[in-house]
Amino acid sequence: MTSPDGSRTKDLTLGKDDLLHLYRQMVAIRKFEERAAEQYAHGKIGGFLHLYIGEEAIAVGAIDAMEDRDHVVTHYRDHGYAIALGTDPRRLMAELFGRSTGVAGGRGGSMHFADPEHNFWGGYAIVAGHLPIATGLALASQYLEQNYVVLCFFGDGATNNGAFHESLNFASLWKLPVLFICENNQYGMGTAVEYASAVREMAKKAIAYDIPAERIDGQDVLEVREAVKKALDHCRAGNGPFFLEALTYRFRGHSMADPEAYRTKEEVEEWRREDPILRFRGKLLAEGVATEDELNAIDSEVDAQMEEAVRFADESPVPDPSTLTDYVYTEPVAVR
Amino acid sequence: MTSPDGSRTKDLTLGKDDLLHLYRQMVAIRKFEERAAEQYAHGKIGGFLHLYIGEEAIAVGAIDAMEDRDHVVTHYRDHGYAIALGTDPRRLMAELFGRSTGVAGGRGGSMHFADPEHNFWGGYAIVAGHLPIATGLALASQYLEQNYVVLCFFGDGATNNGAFHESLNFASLWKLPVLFICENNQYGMGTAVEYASAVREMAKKAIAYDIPAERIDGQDVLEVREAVKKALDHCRAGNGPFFLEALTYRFRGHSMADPEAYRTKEEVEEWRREDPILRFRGKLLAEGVATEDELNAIDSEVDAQMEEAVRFADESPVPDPSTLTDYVYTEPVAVR
Amino acid sequence: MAREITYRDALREALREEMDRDERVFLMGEDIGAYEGSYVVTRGFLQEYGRKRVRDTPISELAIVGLANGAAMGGLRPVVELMTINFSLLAMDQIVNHAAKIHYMFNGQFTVPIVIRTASGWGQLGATHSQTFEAWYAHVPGLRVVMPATPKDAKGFLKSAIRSDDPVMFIEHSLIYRNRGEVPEGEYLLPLEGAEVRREGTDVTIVSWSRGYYLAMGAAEELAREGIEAEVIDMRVLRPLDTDTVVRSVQKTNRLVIVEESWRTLGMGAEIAAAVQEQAFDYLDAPIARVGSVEVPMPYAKNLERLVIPGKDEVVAAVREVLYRDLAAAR
Amino acid sequence: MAREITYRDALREALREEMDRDERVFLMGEDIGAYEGSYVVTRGFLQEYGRKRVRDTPISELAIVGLANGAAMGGLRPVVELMTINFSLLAMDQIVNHAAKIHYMFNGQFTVPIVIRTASGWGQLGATHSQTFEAWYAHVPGLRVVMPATPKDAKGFLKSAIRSDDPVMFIEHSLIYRNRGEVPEGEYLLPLEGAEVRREGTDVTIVSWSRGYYLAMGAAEELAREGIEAEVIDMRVLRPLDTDTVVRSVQKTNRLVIVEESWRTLGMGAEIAAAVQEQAFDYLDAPIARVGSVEVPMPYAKNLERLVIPGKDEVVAAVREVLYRDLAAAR
Ligand SMILES: Cc1ncc(C[n+]2csc(CCOP(=O)(O)OP(=O)(O)O)c2C)c(N)n1
Ligand SMILES: Cc1ncc(C[n+]2csc(CCOP(=O)(O)OP(=O)(O)O)c2C)c(N)n1
Ligand SMILES: [Mg+2]
Ligand SMILES: [Mg+2]
Repeated sequence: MTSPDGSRTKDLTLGKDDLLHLYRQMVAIRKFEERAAEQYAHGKIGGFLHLYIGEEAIAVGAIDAMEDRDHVVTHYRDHGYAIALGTDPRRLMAELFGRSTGVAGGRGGSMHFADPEHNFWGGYAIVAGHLPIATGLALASQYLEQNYVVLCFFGDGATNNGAFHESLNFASLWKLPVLFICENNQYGMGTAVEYASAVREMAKKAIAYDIPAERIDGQDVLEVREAVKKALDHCRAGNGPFFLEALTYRFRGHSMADPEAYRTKEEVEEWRREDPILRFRGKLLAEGVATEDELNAIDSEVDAQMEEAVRFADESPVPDPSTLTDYVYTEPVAVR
Repeated sequence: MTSPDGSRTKDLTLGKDDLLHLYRQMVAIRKFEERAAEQYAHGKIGGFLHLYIGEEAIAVGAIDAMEDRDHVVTHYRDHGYAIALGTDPRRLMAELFGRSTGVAGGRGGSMHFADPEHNFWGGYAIVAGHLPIATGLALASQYLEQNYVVLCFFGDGATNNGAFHESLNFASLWKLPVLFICENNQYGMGTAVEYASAVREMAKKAIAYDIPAERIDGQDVLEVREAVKKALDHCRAGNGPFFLEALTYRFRGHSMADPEAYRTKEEVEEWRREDPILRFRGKLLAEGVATEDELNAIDSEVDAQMEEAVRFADESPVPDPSTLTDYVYTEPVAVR
Repeated sequence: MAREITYRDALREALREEMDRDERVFLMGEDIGAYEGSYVVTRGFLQEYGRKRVRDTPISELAIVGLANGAAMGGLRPVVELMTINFSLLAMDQIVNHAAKIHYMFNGQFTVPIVIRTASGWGQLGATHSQTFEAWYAHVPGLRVVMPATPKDAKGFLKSAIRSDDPVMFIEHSLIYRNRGEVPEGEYLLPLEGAEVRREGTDVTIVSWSRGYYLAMGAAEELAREGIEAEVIDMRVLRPLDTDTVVRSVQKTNRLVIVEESWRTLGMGAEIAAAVQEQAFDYLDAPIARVGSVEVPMPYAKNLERLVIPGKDEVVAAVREVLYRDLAAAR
Repeated sequence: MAREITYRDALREALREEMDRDERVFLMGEDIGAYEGSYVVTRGFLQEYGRKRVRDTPISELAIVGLANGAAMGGLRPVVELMTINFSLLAMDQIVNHAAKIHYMFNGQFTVPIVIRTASGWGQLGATHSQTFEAWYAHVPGLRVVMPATPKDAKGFLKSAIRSDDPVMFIEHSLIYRNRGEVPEGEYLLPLEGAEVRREGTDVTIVSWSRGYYLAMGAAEELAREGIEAEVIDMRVLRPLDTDTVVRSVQKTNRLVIVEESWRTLGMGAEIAAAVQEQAFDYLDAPIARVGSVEVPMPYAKNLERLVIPGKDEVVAAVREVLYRDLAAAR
């Protein structure tokens, strides 16, 4: 499944600004979520909060490879995409706080970020339920000849659902421009892939639909970026869908209340050594792209930004109760 | 996809009685359904009536390969299996007539034949809805160590449904003794495989679950029989599921009211040349297994049997109205 | 100017007019193209509009609706056909957890203008092919649910449904496709709400919709022959539900019978009865009666099926009951 | 002898006792094993019973229930856990078109003794994770629907559900797992039907079930302080629905308020109201009132969510209304 093209270069061929941008984006996701976890503990955030910590390279690498017209549709573990797409973290934190300044006016919460102006078509909370939606959006692209590609992110667990199967079949049958990106973090909640999937390599599942597939290292932001670039080219050229499986690991629990009885501390430790931020930072330093000071400065800037996001969220008003029944329908309908 | 083992013999290695039994079974299905179509035209049968004509070799070959303990679960095009399993055609015709002597007491009709005493666990009318049920029955076999295999028949169209995907994954993951037999008659109602499935070979879909698969000639009763025998051995040995795709063709419309606008007369004609009964009859004659007279005698016996089935059905009583609310629950519950 | 056409032809006209008017309108469903539709509503459409706009699909109800949701968000106007409402259970997650939610949960940032055409009905089709679930859909905020009885409504509602920015469940009925009725020439739209009084009467109100409406009318005619004047209301739209029209009628007739083909328990009749007793409590002279199907999975046998689905006689009997006339006395 | 244990522990006892009693009973669902259950009902079960009997599954709701159906037909007694009732929409076809039909449509030749445990609930979980569909399941002949409020019922019903040869929807509630209540020592079973009068009263009847029952009790206590004695009925089982108990109570109190967490339109309250007005028409002194959720997809924001779900105050207000006492007068 892994690329037959062993020659792919993971060298730092991007310019310094671009590389530091990738670094900054990953750090932003990490720090946004660390603040969110903290605020959850303070009771400022409720419900589910699924952290992306450990998987940042995928969102950042993939989204950096997108063109301006391309769109993202994803699942509930969705903070990373929004940040990578450039949505103001203040509005994201406000959403977590359930405030009217949030990206969904406080109606969505953590699982339902959305920001169409930054190409984000929503986080969805029914596992695999967004795959048909992403595929349908790709149909709109094809039908209206708008030539955008839809990037659809989902987990390993989602590949076992019927919606996955039906969507991939449709996408291939109608040659729709959708890039399926499976983030294989090896668990669906607490169920390891080996207990959920007949095959361990998710990319193998694409064969049943004649969709070309590749397995990549999801902890390497540059590898992700490159693979996604190629895959997007494939889709945009009218060849239909592409499937990428990015191997990764979730460093934190599934949501906030997860004792993680299903995996060992050692396993987590081992994967923490593959921290995508540390790896990339190490590379930037080793290859002389940036100095410790430069990177630390970015870290501090992001820290301040996230502190400001929390402040903004905290000071934002809660939604106006009189808006409760807005948007049930597009036109006024009496709601009881 | 086709068997790498090109050496398979399709010779008539069975004894004469066994061979004539296969012939008789196929003829029985054909004639049962011809009578049913006629009775439908007379208004004796209502609702849907899906004929299996043209596909008889699959039911007959597969069921002949079964052991006594194995079970069948299938879709709505289900007359053939019941006959091949040995259910009294009188009770089947009575079911079509909606009579109390029918195999489901007149409650089921054409799509819901069942006869657990002859290992028939039912015909189901939601496309692909019976795949999880067959898989669950296989789970019971494994759990209770009863060592039976479940033969699950379905169409090409069913492979595009999520239930197919989820079932195959489960079957492989838990190594359940279920043999999936896809009758690829190249259409789901009026939709040709090429408009419904990203891949044309259904067997290819099994790869995504690491299920071994084979494509066979569904018009050759002996080939079917042999392939099913091997597949059942595989399943019974604890190796998990197997997938067979039998290429075939439905000679009649999808149900009774089908103008067949979606396919050409030429195509139908071409396939009629692959009539499984005529092919097998030709072979029996060519290889001197039986004479024209012997085969004609079988035809006549079956004719008489089916005439008797119609008479029986016609003379059977309709269900007693007082039984209307029986079997909604297993225990008495007031039904309004 | 009006002419008489069938319910089916009215639907065909609506689809054609909307497809001609707006390139973004397209059809999608199992066997709607080469097979021409399981109830032949889309006969000839594939030839006329081509594969881009008349899309035969795999048997994937969940993804069919899901793709329509995404396509609608992306600017198209999908009209999905789910062969029968029984199969809509497979698409339930996309209908209820997605189509009905997206506009609200993303704070109005997206709209999901899909129409799901599907058919209720029965006729020796057995337990899994004879159900009707309008009451389920009418439970769900965010959905509009339309179930027209007449050709005129069928056309006008379908056109409006296609133009609506809300997701619409558009429920037809296999046993009324051939019913004929007056349909205006040329274009017209009907607002997606409001019941209609189709027959005025003073003694009792009979409420129904879809095929049940014809039952109600038949009963009303029979009752008229014995001097009972029934007011007949066609509900037409089940969400939002216009109970006001029913209440107004009951304020006049003081008696209400609801007729439906679904199982009685928690059918639409439950809501209508509950709402009317709330709003017209002091006007009711008798308990509201509900006529529905016997609560069994539908048996295939014709004689049993006939016992399950209510007929005109049951409606007449229920009316007599709310009028406190027993059968013997009335005859 | 009884002791106080939690609702969750009552469920655990039921599962354990039945698994110990009958080898054919096994558990199947997402994250019930290694993760110990999303509401930790099955904590420790995997270690205790092993992988054969505590089966973690893929995220395949449709097939989970489908496999259970087949396994049940084959002689096993599967107890399925669907994490929340919202996801049951994905399994709807297997529940309604298969589990509920198979016994009847094959003329009693097969039984499908499955239990589907699932949880209703909310708590800033957003639009797709805060719904409750008991009214949908209660619409379907062939299903039994149980929704216990107390630990005692939770245990007794779950054991009976596992032994029943009918398919049972067993609906728990995420916000009452920690509620404590008296539970008898040792084995007991409860018949899968029948509402229960939990508090006697003369002025008004309040009907609810599951978490709503606690709301109703809270309201009754508050009302008692101002001299209004409410009779509180816990419906417990929603199909078959015991309206007789409600009718008997209304014959005494002449007033009825129904409390539920689902959307009002076509919630269980619709059926209860419709049935009670049919059977107790002459006893009702006021319209039957229904207290339910505001009909919107559930918003995440805490302040909005609070407006959606009915609280004790709404119940008290509804009671005052059916007693024709307005708020000002009563204070
Ligand atoms: C249809 C459905 N079933 C179950 C759930 C509960 N659930 C939420 S996340 C999750 C695990 C998903 O795993 P995966 O797809 O691998 O994504 P990850 O969380 O690992 O990123 C489950 C079972 C759900 N939201 N939707
Ligand atoms: C879920 C569902 N969708 C649609 C239908 C209507 N339908 C009945 S048979 C059929 C075609 C099935 O094709 P295939 O699986 O190839 O079987 P075949 O009829 O060719 O034997 C369809 C679409 C159904 N019964 N169930
Ligand atoms: Mg995962
Ligand atoms: Mg076929």
